[in-house]
Amino acid sequence: MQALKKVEIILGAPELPKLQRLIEALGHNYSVFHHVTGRGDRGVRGDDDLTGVFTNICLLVACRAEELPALIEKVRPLLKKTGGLCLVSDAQSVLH
Amino acid sequence: MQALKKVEIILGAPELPKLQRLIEALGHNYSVFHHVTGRGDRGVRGDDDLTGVFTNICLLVACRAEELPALIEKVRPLLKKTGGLCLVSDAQSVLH
Amino acid sequence: MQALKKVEIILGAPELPKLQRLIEALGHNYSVFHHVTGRGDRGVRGDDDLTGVFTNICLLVACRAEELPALIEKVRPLLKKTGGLCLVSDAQSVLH
Amino acid sequence: MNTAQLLGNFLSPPILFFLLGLAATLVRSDLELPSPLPKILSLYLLFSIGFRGGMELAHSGLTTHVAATLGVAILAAVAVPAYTYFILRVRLDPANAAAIAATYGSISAVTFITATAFLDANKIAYSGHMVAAMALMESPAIVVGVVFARLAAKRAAGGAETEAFDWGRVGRDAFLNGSVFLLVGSLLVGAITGNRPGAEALKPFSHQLYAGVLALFLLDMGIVAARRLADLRRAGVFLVAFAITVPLVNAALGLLAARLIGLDHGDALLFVILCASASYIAVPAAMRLAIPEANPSLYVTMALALTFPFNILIGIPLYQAAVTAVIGP
Amino acid sequence: MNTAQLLGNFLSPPILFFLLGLAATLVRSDLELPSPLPKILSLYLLFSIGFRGGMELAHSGLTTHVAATLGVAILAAVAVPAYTYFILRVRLDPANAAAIAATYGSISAVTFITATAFLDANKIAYSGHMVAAMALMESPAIVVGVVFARLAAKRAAGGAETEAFDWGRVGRDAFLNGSVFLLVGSLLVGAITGNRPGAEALKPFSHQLYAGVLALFLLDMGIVAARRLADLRRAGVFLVAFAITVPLVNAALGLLAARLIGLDHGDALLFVILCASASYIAVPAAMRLAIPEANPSLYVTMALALTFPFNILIGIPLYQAAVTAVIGP
Amino acid sequence: MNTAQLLGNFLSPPILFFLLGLAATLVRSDLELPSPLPKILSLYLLFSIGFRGGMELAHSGLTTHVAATLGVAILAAVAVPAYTYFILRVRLDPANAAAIAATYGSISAVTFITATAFLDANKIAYSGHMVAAMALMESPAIVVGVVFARLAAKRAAGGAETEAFDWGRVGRDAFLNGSVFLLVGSLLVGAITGNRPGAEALKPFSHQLYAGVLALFLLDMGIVAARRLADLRRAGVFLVAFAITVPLVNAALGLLAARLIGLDHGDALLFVILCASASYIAVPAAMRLAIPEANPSLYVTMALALTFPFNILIGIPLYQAAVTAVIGP
Ligand SMILES: Nc1ncnc2c1ncn2[C@@H]1O[C@H](COP(=O)(O)O)[C@@H](O)[C@H]1O
Ligand SMILES: Nc1ncnc2c1ncn2[C@@H]1O[C@H](COP(=O)(O)O)[C@@H](O)[C@H]1O
Ligand SMILES: Nc1ncnc2c1ncn2[C@@H]1O[C@H](COP(=O)(O)O)[C@@H](O)[C@H]1O
Ligand code: NA
Ligand code: NA
Ligand code: NA
Repeated sequence: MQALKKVEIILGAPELPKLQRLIEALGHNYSVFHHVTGRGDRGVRGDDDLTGVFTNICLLVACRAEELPALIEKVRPLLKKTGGLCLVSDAQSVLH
Repeated sequence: MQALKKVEIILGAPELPKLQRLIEALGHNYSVFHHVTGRGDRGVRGDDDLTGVFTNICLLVACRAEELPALIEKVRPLLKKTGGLCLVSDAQSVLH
Repeated sequence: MQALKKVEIILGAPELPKLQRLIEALGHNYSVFHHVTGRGDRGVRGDDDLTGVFTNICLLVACRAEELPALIEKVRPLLKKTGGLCLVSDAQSVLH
Repeated sequence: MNTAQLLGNFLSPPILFFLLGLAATLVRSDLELPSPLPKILSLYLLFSIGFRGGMELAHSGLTTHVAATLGVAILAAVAVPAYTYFILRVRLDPANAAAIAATYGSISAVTFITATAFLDANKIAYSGHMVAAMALMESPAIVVGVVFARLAAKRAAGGAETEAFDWGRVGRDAFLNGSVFLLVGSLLVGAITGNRPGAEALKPFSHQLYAGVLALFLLDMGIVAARRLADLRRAGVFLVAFAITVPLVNAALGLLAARLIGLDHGDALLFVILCASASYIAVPAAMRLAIPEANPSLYVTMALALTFPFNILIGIPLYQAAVTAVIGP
Repeated sequence: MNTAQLLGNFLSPPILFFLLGLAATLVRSDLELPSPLPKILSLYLLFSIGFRGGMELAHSGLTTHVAATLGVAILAAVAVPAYTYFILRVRLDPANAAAIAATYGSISAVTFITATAFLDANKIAYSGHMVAAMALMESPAIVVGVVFARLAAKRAAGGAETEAFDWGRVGRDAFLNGSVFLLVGSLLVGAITGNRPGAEALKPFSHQLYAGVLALFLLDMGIVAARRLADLRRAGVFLVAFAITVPLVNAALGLLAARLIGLDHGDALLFVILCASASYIAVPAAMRLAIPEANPSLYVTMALALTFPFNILIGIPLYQAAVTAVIGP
Repeated sequence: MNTAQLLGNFLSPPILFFLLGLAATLVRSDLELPSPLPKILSLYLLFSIGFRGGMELAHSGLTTHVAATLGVAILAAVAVPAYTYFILRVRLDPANAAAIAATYGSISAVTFITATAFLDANKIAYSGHMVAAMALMESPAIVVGVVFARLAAKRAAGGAETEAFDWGRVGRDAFLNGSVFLLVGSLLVGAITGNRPGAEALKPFSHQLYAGVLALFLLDMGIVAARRLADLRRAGVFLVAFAITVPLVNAALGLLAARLIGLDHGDALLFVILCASASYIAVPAAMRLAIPEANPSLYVTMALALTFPFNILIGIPLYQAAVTAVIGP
């Protein structure tokens, strides 16, 4: 098992392409959970899904601790601009 | 970065409105992952989705440690009544 | 509250039945998040969903620490064969 | 009922798609309708049957005959859960007995629609107000079931008032339940607009697609019903017998009532099938909230994996033979 | 407009399904169309209206009359956001003023489709090129809104160039936005293939189902609009008044323009409804990206919970009465 | 093939919607069909083509001519993956060679349906049993591919028996694969009920909507194919050439076989298109499980981004010209 940082980023669905590009540029793999609704400081999201632009996604990146600062530096402006949540926690990855 | 508690609550989908009301009353923000299936002590859920009432949702709240007890106190009766899972773990939130 | 290990397994959707059988055989409960897309060493998954076979699922098991090794031993061959990610972290479960 | 009738029912597209779905699960094909397609199809069916029935109603109007039919329908929807509850209590705790009683007291819209497709294929007429009867039979059993469960809980608590109970919510779950609401609402829209320009424009969607959508939905029902078969072991002999016998008894009672109020062949068959059918959509949606202690792998499985296949495979031609004998062709 | 006309509009299936949706939320039924069904229905409606309009266009061809109509349409789509922005700035910050101005400068395809269903039910003719007019009116207001927002941001930054702004992206969001692209694309396909074999085969799907799909979509619109009603308090009196008054003003201006270029009754009504309607699909999708500072619970709520119901419930018959008075039956 | 024919194909709604989808991705519009709509549309198409073909079959019956066609179809479905495997081995490892061979040995139902829409638009007759031929050509190539991959793995392991291999599962993946099962099942239901009352009722759903659904599905195929274009660089010149040349060779072989067994113009064209087409639904679903080592961004991309567009844009009119030359109009 390898110690990793688990980064979970919740953002508006229209931001996903930008976020993906940014994370791919850093060379990370990732997973995306779709159709996440929620309530934040900017109101309720996803209650009415006429267009899909008002739902969130949750993107998960497992990366090494030393890669974390660069990732966060990239994600922060996006969060600042459109709102969202970014949680970091510790995890062990099963090697295979 | 700010240290937070990450609370994940898995419950039957029909319970969601009640859970939302309860969490909004405490003033928390949250995110909801939809269409979660599963197996628990009360059997398999979501294998056959004729109505949607037999799938679960997963609701995520990131809150401060001191807010945790009040949240758990509110959620526990719901879990007791209809089953489900509530996991609490540590996380750091990226400030923005 | 009870200390548990939280195991998250991201795998290709067609592997789900096999994974479920394996986890049920060990007697664990679990939850499944569907329609997870992602990028890994084996390329991008879920970008084009004509069949659903190229999306991932994320299966979550909360189990006791002593049950972890057996679970990992079972999951590892599947990960080796078809790729994926298995993260383990610490959590507290709310008793009810 | 002779073999030709039975075969004639078997060899219709809806039934064959149901069997195809059963087969898919049994041979372990990975065929499945992706979520939320099943729910979309069932919403469509409720919309379609409601709107079509409403339009028919607009053409025929409300007569005393119609009123009598609706009255008897409500009566049946109250009586069936009441008598079955006591039978079920012989073996089960109050929560499960109440949930199963509600399941069999209410109706299955898809069974009803399958029966109308059967009548259509055999060119037998039936009335639009039978849809209204169906709509009225969905909810009462839910209320009856919850009342029984509450009374038992109170008695168990020694007469002391248990945790405050939200009757408003029970009413909402019974009468404002998504599927009940859509059915009744579509019926009303159809009834109001049936004789006006504008309703015709919906027909290609509401009238012409329903047989095809029904076939696809039954494919999914077959897949799901077969998955549930494994749960039948848990249900036990008593409940398996219940799931076949009670529909037959209810069908007989329904036929008697149909005879008494003078229903025609087509309407009588539909009324019989309503009495015989058990709910696996509206009632579970309500029970999940109102009686969470009850075990869905009992009440859903019985309705879905036993009573539903029995009714559409054997019930419809059997009941038709009985209707022919008692009421005439 | 007399009561019969108003009632005639109310008693049509699309409107009644909208009211049914409103009722569902207000009585707290749990009825809802599961995601992504609403999006699927709206994609279908854009495809259908585009393709049908394109086929009509293929039959009628491009005349100077058509060109005049399209020119006036573009003019309206630029003028409306421009004048409303300044009204809105009286009370609002630039970002919100720009987003709301764009919302009212653009159009609502569903309002337009509801109006065509109204014309169909009343057997009033209208031209295929009105769909082209609609398509042309979707995007300009988005660009206008973003320009205003940018100018204000620049002024706030003291004329200093703020963070580099991606105008290509604004254009993409305005003109290549999923819903605009599908509408325009379907229109082109319809226009190209309208006179060729092969297009006929699509008609059962593209032409015959649309009234039914519209009814289901309006059911969902009702549910969603009623959910948004609570947000109206936050909007305040000024914006509530705006959401009713501005459509009326735009309708009047549209009617004048229709008169000037000599539109027929049907086309005039459609042009008026385009001017009066506000976007809650294409514009929010673009604003969310281009002006993220603007608050969707203002601009979406106004368009969805006020202007949309007002237009389809009262607006259509009201505008028709005005069209009859000014242009003739 | 002259320019008029090519243009006639290009200017049909299905092809134009495919091009619209390509364009959407290339201009970076955010248009997309939300998951699981593409899967729903493809399930519908399999259901529709199966059921319609089955009904045709019920009317025409099983003759020796039909049997000969089906026999040749199976032969082709075994021979093509066998010969292509050896060509592919020149450059590729066994797993990828086997997966690509299976891809080109199997067929694409959507290409077939597009060809039937082309025939319908040009009022050229074809037989229901061609659908049965298609159904029979889906699975054999999967088995052949897996056999080759297994033999190679065994040889690599020095003849020693590698990990126990579940042949039952391969059979299930090949023959009970969701899409194969639905196609065959619908074919059977159509064949059984084609001459009975009840099947007619499905026609508005099964027969009349398919052209429209196909258009929408091709829109999505265009979006997806264009996204895959970037992967072509990874595929390399050899595979790109393979993805165009092999279909042409297979088409020629298919045309020869069609001539030998005396197929009519319409049936011959369909048989040729079956031989020329490559699977991107059934085979990937099976390969993902049976040969997980193979790289989907090779086999899916080749079938989806090269062979599919080639076949529907240029192949259909080209093959038709060849059929006219060899078999007559
Ligand atoms: N404390 C929180 N816990 C969980 N999810 C959150 C939290 N705060 C924000 N979110 C999610 O992030 C989205 C945007 O938040 P905001 O930018 O605060 O409006 C919300 O719609 C939620 O889905
Ligand atoms: N140990 C567990 N790990 C993950 N999910 C669980 C676990 N236990 C229960 N769940 C989830 O909670 C739901 C209800 O559980 P239960 O009340 O035990 O039937 C299940 O359907 C699962 O989705
Ligand atoms: N570092 C990571 N972080 C998050 N998800 C990952 C990561 N690596 C792999 N995945 C997920 O696991 C799937 C399979 O990965 P792979 O086997 O590396 O192709 C990917 O499609 C992702 O969904
Ligand atoms: Na009943
Ligand atoms: Na407007
Ligand atoms: Na082939």
